[in-house]
Amino acid sequence: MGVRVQSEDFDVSAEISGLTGARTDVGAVVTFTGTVRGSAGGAPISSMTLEHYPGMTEAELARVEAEANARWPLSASLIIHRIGELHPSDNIVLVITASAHRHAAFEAAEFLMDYLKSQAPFWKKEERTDGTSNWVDARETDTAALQRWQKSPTKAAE
Amino acid sequence: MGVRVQSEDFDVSAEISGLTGARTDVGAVVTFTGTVRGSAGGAPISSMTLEHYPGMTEAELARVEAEANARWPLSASLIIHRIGELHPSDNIVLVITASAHRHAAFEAAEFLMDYLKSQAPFWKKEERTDGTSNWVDARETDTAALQRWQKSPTKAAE
Amino acid sequence: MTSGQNTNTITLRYFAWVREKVGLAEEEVCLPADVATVAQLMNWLKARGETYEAAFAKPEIIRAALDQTHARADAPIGSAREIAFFPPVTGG
Amino acid sequence: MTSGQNTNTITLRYFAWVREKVGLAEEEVCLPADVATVAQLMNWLKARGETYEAAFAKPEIIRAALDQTHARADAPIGSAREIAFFPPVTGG
Repeated sequence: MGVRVQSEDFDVSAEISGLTGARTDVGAVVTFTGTVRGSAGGAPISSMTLEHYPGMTEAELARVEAEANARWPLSASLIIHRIGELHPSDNIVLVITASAHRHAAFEAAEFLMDYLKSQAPFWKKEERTDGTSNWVDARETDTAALQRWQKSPTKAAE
Repeated sequence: MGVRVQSEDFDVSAEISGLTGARTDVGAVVTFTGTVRGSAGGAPISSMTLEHYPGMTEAELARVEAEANARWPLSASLIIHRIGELHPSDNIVLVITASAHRHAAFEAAEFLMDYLKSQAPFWKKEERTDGTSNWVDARETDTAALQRWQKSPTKAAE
Repeated sequence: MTSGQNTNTITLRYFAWVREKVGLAEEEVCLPADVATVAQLMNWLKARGETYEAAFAKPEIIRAALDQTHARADAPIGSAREIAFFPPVTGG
Repeated sequence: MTSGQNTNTITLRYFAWVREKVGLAEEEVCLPADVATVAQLMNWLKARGETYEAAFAKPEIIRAALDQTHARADAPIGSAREIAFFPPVTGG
């Protein structure tokens, strides 16, 4: 289990190895990697800057990770989120979930991404190739994505 | 897109790079790695041997991959399945799906694993540390896992 | 292998414990005219000797493929050249 | 920072476009006694000058955190020492 906020890139294989090593109770490892796309709304992007709320970010990610571990029988999990200036095709976020069976690993990874997207205090600013820039609007679909996990009440803010 | 059946191990990061490279239309990459667990039914395993049906295996994997690409807007996908003698904690299978958005990537990866598990002609034999061995029984849950994808009729055998 | 046309010779392939019980991975057989479906072929094989009887004791748990495509027990063999028998798959 | 007890001095933090519009990342303010909820605090801030008015023009789209925990607009400030305002989050 772990949470990291960093400007450096990450390596998926190295993170899997670090997490599961030679453990023999793990049968399934799911990773999600989010990357910077080259355009937004049809306009080419030159860079993307990720701002966050130091302290609260780590606390929210740890809370979300603990919630996933309470809901699914995970052997291990990891969340890495990058901050600072990124460029198209750069990695933004990595989520890894490991479990004895695949459905738990898949569901927990999706849950972590859905919660992270709507709860973790990160903000993206897109810089376009024409020199303009704007803060990315939150997507309604990300809030909607949360609702399918609301079988049991959570403390999440609306 | 691609399908590989091989005895060699694979590296998740290298396969992601090979698949998505510096592409800027990809926003989400999901990987699933299946690994050999150290015990089965409480008995420790010394090795696992994977037999397959050359020719049919590749054809089935390609068919399943094409089906996933028809159902979801994937930028790229890859299936690698190992054969031969493997040991606890070794990798068995890798599925990678890349898409502009995360839900397509997650769903397609789960679909590929569910179909692969019940359609691709691989058979596992477990060798226990006490010298006995047995062919792994197919799990009912794997067949059940398929049914949620059966919104549209498929040609899959029962 | 043979250049003859309209021959009833087909290739049978066995995998996993079906292969182990039959004691062969592959063989060529000449198909009798009255064997038209996968199920009939399993019944015919079952009568070929002890190893076959052991392998096909419970035909309902054996899966088949016609020319490398999954086929049900009631599927007609038709013009298939290669028929495979195996347990339910356990990959992934 | 201060060793006084029962002080109404709290730290305000602003992020993303809220920070840009206010023109500050962080400040200490002395909270009036009649400001009891997050919504009341936003209203009070809005009246502090042009930059605040621009930042809090639409308080309903601004999110808040009390001591680094998400809080609704009607949440009481209580004994929170750090209150943050920011747009809906867009990480991941």
